[in-house]
Amino acid sequence: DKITVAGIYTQPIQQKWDACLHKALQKAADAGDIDYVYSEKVSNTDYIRVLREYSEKGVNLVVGEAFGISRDVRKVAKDYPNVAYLMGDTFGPAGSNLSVFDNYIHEPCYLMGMIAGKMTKSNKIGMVGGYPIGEVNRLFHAFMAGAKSVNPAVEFKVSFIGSWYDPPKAKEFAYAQVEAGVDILYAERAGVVDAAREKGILAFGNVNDMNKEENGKDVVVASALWHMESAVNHAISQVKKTAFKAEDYKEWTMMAKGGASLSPYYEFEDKLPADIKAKVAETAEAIKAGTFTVKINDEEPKSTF
Amino acid sequence: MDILQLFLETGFWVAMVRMATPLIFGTLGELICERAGVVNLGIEGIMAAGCMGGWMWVFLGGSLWGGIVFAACIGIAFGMLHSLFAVYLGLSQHVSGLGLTMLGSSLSAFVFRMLLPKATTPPKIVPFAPLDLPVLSHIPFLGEVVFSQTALTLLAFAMVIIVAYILFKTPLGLALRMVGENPMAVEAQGLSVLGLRTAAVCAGSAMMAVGGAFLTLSAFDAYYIGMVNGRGWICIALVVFSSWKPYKALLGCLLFAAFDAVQMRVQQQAGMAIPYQLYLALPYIFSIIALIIMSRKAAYPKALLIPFRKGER
Amino acid sequence: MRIEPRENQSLGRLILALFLAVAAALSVCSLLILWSGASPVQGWLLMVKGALGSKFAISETLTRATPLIFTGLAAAVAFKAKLWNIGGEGQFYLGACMAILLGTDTGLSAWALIPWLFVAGALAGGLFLLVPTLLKTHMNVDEVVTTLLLNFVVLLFVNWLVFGPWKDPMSMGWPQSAPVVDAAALPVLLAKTRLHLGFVLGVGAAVLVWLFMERTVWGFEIRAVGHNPNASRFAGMPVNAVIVRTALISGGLAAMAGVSELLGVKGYLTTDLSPGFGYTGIVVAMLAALHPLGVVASALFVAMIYIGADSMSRAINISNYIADVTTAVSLLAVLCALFFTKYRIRRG
Amino acid sequence: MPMIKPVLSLSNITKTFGRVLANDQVSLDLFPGEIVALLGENGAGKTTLMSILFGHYLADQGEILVRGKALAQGSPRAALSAGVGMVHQHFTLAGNMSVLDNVILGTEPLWGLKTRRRKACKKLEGLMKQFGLKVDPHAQVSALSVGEQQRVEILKVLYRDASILILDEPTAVLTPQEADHLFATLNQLVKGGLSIIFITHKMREVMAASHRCVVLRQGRVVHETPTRDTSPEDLARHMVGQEVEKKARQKLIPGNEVLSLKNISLSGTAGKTGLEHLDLDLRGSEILGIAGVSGNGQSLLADIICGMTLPDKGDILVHGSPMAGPSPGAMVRAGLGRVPDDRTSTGLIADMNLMENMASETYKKMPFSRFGLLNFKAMEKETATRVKHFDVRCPGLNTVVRNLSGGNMQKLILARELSGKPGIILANQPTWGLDVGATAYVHDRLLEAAQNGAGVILISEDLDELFLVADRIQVMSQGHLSPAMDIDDVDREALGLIMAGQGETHAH
Ligand SMILES: Nc1ncnc2c1ncn2[C@@H]1O[C@H](COP(=O)(O)OP(=O)(O)OP(=O)(O)O)[C@@H](O)[C@H]1O
Ligand SMILES: Nc1ncnc2c1ncn2[C@@H]1O[C@H](COP(=O)(O)OP(=O)(O)OP(=O)(O)O)[C@@H](O)[C@H]1O
Ligand SMILES: [Mg+2]
Ligand SMILES: [Mg+2]
Repeated sequence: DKITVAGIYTQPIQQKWDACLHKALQKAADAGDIDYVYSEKVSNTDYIRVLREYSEKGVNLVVGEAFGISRDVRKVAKDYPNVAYLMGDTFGPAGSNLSVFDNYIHEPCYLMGMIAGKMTKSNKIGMVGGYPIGEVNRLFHAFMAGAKSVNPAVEFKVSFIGSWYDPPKAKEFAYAQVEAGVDILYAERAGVVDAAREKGILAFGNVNDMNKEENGKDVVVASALWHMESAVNHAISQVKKTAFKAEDYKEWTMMAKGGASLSPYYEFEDKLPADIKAKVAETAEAIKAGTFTVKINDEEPKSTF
Repeated sequence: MDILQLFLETGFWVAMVRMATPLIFGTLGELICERAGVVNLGIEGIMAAGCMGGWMWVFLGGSLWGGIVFAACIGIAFGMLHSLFAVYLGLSQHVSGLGLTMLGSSLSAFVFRMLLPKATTPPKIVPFAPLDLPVLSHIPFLGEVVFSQTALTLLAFAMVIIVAYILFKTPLGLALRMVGENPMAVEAQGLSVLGLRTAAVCAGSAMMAVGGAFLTLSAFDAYYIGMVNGRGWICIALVVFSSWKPYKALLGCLLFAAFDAVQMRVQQQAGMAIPYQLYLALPYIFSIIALIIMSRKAAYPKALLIPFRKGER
Repeated sequence: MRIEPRENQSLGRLILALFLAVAAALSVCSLLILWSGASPVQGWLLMVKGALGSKFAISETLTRATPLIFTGLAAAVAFKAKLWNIGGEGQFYLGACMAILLGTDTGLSAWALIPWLFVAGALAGGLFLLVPTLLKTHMNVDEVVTTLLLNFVVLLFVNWLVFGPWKDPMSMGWPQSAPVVDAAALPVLLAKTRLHLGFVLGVGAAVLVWLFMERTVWGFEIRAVGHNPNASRFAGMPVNAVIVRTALISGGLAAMAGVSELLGVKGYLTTDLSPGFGYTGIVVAMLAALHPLGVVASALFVAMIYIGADSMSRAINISNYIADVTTAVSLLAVLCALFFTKYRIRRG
Repeated sequence: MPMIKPVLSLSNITKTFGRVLANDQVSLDLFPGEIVALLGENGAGKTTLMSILFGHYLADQGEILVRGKALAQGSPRAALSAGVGMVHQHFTLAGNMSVLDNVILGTEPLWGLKTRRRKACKKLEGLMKQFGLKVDPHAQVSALSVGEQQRVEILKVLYRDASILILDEPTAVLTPQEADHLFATLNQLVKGGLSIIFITHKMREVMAASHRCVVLRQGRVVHETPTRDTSPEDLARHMVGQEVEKKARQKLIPGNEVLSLKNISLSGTAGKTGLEHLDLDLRGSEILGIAGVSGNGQSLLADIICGMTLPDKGDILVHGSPMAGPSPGAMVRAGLGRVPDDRTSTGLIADMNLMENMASETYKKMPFSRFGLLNFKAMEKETATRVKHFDVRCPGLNTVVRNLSGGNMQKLILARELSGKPGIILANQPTWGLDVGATAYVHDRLLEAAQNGAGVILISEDLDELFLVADRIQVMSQGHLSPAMDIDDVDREALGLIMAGQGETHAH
């Protein structure tokens, strides 16, 4: 039997974060597991109404974001005990039916940082992000930590474009970093890869596989991938079994449970030095095995040169 | 690195000109409308529609220049709507404009979603390539800053000259300016007030849409919903800043883009204790300051915002 | 073809025109619904249901209308004096900021606190609008542009606040301020809905503004200055003072929208507290022909269309951008309809 | 001239605005080489008729033939290309543009690659020389005096080589000399084959310049006669429908000094003459006329007395005590009644109704408001009384003032300014554009005020007017004010010379 799942996104579904949820749910729908409906670009003011409307309509599971509206989401969840909620949130799970997740893909970011640290010739690495929120900050810090671990001499430039959504602007920021001597870019936002391509330098992707999806061939060495499939599928199966509980899905977005991974190197497979590839593989195993932990640091990162 | 050194870098100047390009189109477009006495607050939406439409044209197999023309056509369509409401019926220019902004932004998102329902990663096209002109592109500095941009940037510069020429040297331009000063004077000389205003609004809107299309066909290669991101509003400010003069408008666009480029470079300096939001705010704050300096005696078109209805006084 | 003013205006014609306008707008949107493969008739019914079909729907419509009434009034008052305040959005956020500044760490009781927050918010919004206003009156700087640009500046300022000094340590890093104390929360009018006291305050404000504009000496001055500043000056009115007063009122009203939204709906400050209420307020005011009571009606109308269309998009599962499209088209259609109640088109 | 075919014939033109029947079956012929004067009270439908001819308005009924061919209606372009040119009553000029721009607009094909400015300028200068209408082609129109602007309007038509000329109150703001000059010009044009219709309220001009008169009343042609067979009194009777009696001043004994300006100076702004060392003394029960060609500083003088502008130097004494901070409000409080020259944009708030305009100076005071609240009942009552007393004709007290005719607007202003029995009155060009009846009415009121003890300053370019009502006269010329002369001691010619800046500044 099918259940109905609703996605509620505060950004258009091209925004990578929401795209990741959307794609996972869409995959489940294509597989015939669920009926899937969604609303995108729902402002926070409207979010609660939309949430209540779906809940009222009797969807079985709602997947979405509670960032900034955690309190109200908890109220709604309480009002509809028969609906399961899996929400991106910084707070913990609540009640009987509100599970939370966040994207913890800092681990593959650390791995990418290691490669970047080795590949940079100028010892200068640039990073362009949207806003300095925790979700972004921790990725930047992990990336920097990874790079430092193999090359203590690297320095970083950090920029925030002040929008989730302005690729031309992200591109301009990236250009400015390249002018300042950066020869590797971490592309937290769309637009950065294009700058790297035009300037003939390398880049690392974020959330989705930018080598394949954002015209990153020969530019994007690897991307830190976020997979919501395992988390979403877990939630769906729990709902189907009527065993859905309030849980923290944090682990489901980390490497050990397949929620995050480092993308393949594709054409860079042969261009990367063997020793660093080996070291990355080794660290990845250690992370998965739980013997190595990448530190989570949500502080706003700053340029170091 | 200190700020002065920044101005020695060619890259800074290149960035300035590149970032100014969509603003130049938008500002000139708005300037033409306002010279004819019609404020077009639809600019943000028209840019969004041009941004999406031009890209979609190319994505569906059309040529790049075809995309530009298509975007211009979309702009004209919106311009006609604005003319219908604000010129022919003489309704509030503010409401019509804001309504069109709402319509343009949401309709382009809707159409994009209908045509590409599955697109999560926005698909890409091959955008305009930077020019490599025989001699011009190799002039030191200038070659890089101006002549190695894409063709659209050169078009924008050309438009400044063309618009200035038309406005101030041709009979049509005289009529356009006059219709923004006193429509009765135009009517009394046997010209059609409504026709001239419609023409101006359509031409201006077409330029706005092309400015939008620059974002997806030159500055970037994919369409994102919400990508115009307030650039249209900036253009409105720049028109006032320019005292409705094309060359000053160009100057204003370059200046604004320069603030933006400076902001980007200063923000990422190490040891910057100042929050990045302040840098992002700099272009706006400097625009206001520049406006204060410029507009002591700004003479705006006298008939701006005033509808003309034949047989009424 | 020519346009002629009508001699008389009848209520029947007004209602008919509004009805036709909405029908026309919906038919345009039907094309979009058809395109997506759904049935337009069903779509319309769902729209009505989504906006008015249940207690919840009605409460949501009224909740959304609440800030629009305030921002609509703000625009109406300013535009009456031909002070083109496009900065409602910025003043909205400043009002919200004041509510946080004074409402998070206080022991005042609700009776004292809520009025105090509204007054303080209004003051902040009003004083803020004073900057572009004084630039206009004393230095001839166009206020459309300054108020517009200051919106961006305020938003970045709020951004800085919630990312920096005001970031709630309890928010786990998410950029939002600490919530106001419980005493500051506006009472909910209908259980299990978001409809709050702000709606009543908004309607009350509309009535007060109406009386103020029509019945008081100050309102008279505002209208006179708006119609003709030169003649007003000649008649001995203190034109600049009148404009300054208008700015205080207009900025204050827009800021009250922010206070009401923050105290009534959200409780704390984020950068997405307003999905453009300041801008929509302009449209609301213009639809109401700047009449304060009309503002209430047009705010309700805009809210209804938006909520209805948004809900419909989910019910028939088409892209929810249709809500904005429908709102925009309805707005333009109603604008035309109002035109045809005042004018007619004659051939020849 | 029965066998000559008319160049222009209007037949059975009917036009309604809402309920107002502006033109009612009007027929009118114009023959080659003829000057027709179109007369009528304010609101009689003259402008409407001419606007229909020129295509601004569409007639409900009727036909227009130009040289036997039907003229497409509702199209100024068609009218222009049929050789019809119109000088509008309300200027159709863009103030921010140069004279040349205003003149050449629309005279070249729109799609031309370049405006032929130099050639146009040459042609324009030729016309100026030929007809003695001097203005700087490159000056901004807003920097010109009203008289000069009027010249530009006329030049616009001449530039287009029109063969049928319509002039709607072309002399309303011209000095007598300028007017005489204009009519000389028109005569010259007529000899060259033009035909002219002109509208005026000044009988002197009708008698001097026209061949035929057509009188409209309430939209109908009520009288048509060759000019030589009629007299001003006769025409006035037909216009108004009854006898118009002109009151002239009586010699009164002047009272105390109520207003004096001492050594007032104000530097001029771009294109406008400043004021230099003005002295002026006004006593009660007298009317002091300020004569002068417009553009010589009268408007600045008026602005200073109204409180709208502060002088750079000098003192203003009201009832003997100096004004501390002159402002419009202070002047109102000091008991000045001020009638500005610009009714629609300074004197009245055109988009507000009669009551509101009546209250616009004293709204804070008792009958109009109490405790900051407007008192509509009292407002209505007070306005109704004043409107009745001053014979303001209007559809209702709630009508916006924009819909009143110029004459009624002026009466409304008088009602507001004179009801408070001010001791000092400034009237700046109070009869511009008013019909004979209304003009007589305004004079009557000013005389009455003087009789009641008020001191009146009357700024006017119309010497007839000044000779009719003023007791003493001063002449304004290039920012200087001549000493006061008793009206009985001066003659027209001498005054004309002083106005032109050539006469002696000192009479006697
Ligand atoms: N645009 C208009 N809209 C409505 N009514 C008008 C309009 N223009 C003129 N009228 C009406 O037509 C009548 C005639 O007006 P018109 O302007 O022709 O008078 P006029 O003879 O030119 O007066 P004046 O001597 O004051 O210039 C007026 O009484 C007025 O009611
Ligand atoms: N917009 C309008 N609507 C209705 N009636 C109008 C309008 N404009 C003018 N009128 C009418 O036109 C008539 C004449 O107006 P007009 O402006 O020609 O008067 P006027 O005496 O010529 O003014 P002035 O002397 O200031 O030029 C008035 O009776 C007035 O009622
Ligand atoms: Mg007239
Ligand atoms: Mg007149």
